[in-house]
Amino acid sequence: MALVEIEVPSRTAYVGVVRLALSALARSAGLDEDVVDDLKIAVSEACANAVLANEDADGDVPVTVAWTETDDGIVVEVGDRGPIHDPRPDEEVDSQGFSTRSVLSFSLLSALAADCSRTPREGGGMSTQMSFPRPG
Amino acid sequence: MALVEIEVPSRTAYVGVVRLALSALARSAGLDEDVVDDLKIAVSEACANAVLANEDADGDVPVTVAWTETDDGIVVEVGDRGPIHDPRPDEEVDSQGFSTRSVLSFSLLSALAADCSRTPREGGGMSTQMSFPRPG
Amino acid sequence: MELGIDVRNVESCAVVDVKGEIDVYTAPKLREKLIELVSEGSYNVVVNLEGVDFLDSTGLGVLVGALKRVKAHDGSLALVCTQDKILKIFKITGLTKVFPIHDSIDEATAAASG
Amino acid sequence: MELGIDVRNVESCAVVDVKGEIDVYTAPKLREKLIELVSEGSYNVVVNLEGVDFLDSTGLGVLVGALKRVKAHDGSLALVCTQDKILKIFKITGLTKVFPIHDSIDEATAAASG
Ligand SMILES: Nc1ncnc2c1ncn2[C@@H]1O[C@H](COP(=O)(O)OP(=O)(O)O)[C@@H](O)[C@H]1O
Ligand SMILES: Nc1ncnc2c1ncn2[C@@H]1O[C@H](COP(=O)(O)OP(=O)(O)O)[C@@H](O)[C@H]1O
Repeated sequence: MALVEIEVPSRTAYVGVVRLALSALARSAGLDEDVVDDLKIAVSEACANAVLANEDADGDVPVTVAWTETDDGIVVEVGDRGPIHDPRPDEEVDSQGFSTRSVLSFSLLSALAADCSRTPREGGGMSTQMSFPRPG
Repeated sequence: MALVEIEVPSRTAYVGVVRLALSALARSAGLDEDVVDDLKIAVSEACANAVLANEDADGDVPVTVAWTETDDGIVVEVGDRGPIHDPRPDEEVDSQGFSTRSVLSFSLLSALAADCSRTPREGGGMSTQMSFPRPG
Repeated sequence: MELGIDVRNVESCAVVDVKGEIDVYTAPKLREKLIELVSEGSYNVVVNLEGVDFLDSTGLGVLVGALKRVKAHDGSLALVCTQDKILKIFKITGLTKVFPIHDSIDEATAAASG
Repeated sequence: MELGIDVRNVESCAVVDVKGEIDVYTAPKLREKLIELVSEGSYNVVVNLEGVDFLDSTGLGVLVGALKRVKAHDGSLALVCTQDKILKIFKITGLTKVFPIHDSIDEATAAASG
């Protein structure tokens, strides 16, 4: 079971670094190119959400990303240390009826990962788990 | 002080992943393009050496990479859990007088990093520290 | 990671050519540019996404924000996009119903002028 | 990460066009190909590094190994390389003294045939 772990500062500039590293991993794991594209978006959304959540945390805490290869595919787990909150935001639409960023982010995550769940982490914060299929 | 940590399995395929992630970091840290090229080579050598060292370690241990930004530039630290050995290999040349891979690797590391040192790690193994200047 | 943004006038529209990755880090740069355009009186805006490799929810939010701003001046915001992987993002989020999406800049500016 | 390797015959030489990154992971693929060439009787080999973005000590080692193999048959191994960042690696390691390095395939094959 291959495992890669990445820890980055909670700043938006690092979301692109994680995206790049994980697309390299996804390609070398043999995922189809369109699954690689889905993974890039889902992982970026999860990391962006984690960076935003950590802005509400005490102190300067990192975002953690874990990559695991299983027989069926890839599991990516993104962890923050923000206050626990429901993934679905209270405010789904603004005054003009447009979806808020967090609703858009949540739809992308659920549509693009084969499985997407969020659970509280030991020690505080939330963890988002996503999985992506291998070809065949 | 921004800090990125990456942990990858000790397999040669992951050296490219670290290289890619660190060149993205180096570019976003504003290093000159030729320093980015130097960093890619030096970090790849250190990671390849760490993967090879870990092949002699007990069990399946990862290679760890830490990225730190200081006022003067970047410090990258690559850690293994292999048996402690001198960075300079015993066999510097082969029977026909050609340098061995480890000698070539060591020359690249020392020439391309502004500073390069190797120290034993707490808990076993070696750590290679390299630094790279910021422009100006 | 750099986001390239160039603006040119085509017919009566401001065409914004975007190149690179629009994500949570780079989207603010696009937002600034779109706010600047509207504040300078460009109310018919075409955002050309053909050079965009990546788009996330923050980027979508910036486009929605710009749409609201031009609408406030009875203007329009159209997109040019033929890339499947980018169109997919608009489809998943239902924003294909919110933005007119065209195959070419000519088509987009003709629709805005028509 | 893929390493592209294509072989073609130019004059009396086997020209090996390499594309991509030659590192500790991909170098074994190049090594296999060079061993195969020599075992098939190609003793004048030109390795074209113009499409190579990255080269590490393991890649250098593979080239040295191939040099030894062709030398054992009185052959030659020449390189084509004009990229500063790749030339730099040969300079640092002193291997500019070991390999003839040419600016073009024509120059390399002419030198090998001459
Ligand atoms: N990702 C998004 N998708 C759709 N709408 C979004 C998104 N992000 C923000 N919005 C909407 O855009 C609005 C922000 O618009 P506004 O404040 O006018 O623009 P801006 O934030 O660009 O100044 C929010 O009310 C929100 O509903
Ligand atoms: N990075 C390197 N640079 C220079 N020489 C190297 C390097 N790696 C290996 N060598 C040399 O190449 C030799 C290995 O050559 P050989 O066994 O003939 O080729 P191969 O390992 O490709 O089968 C070693 O003796 C070593 O001295």
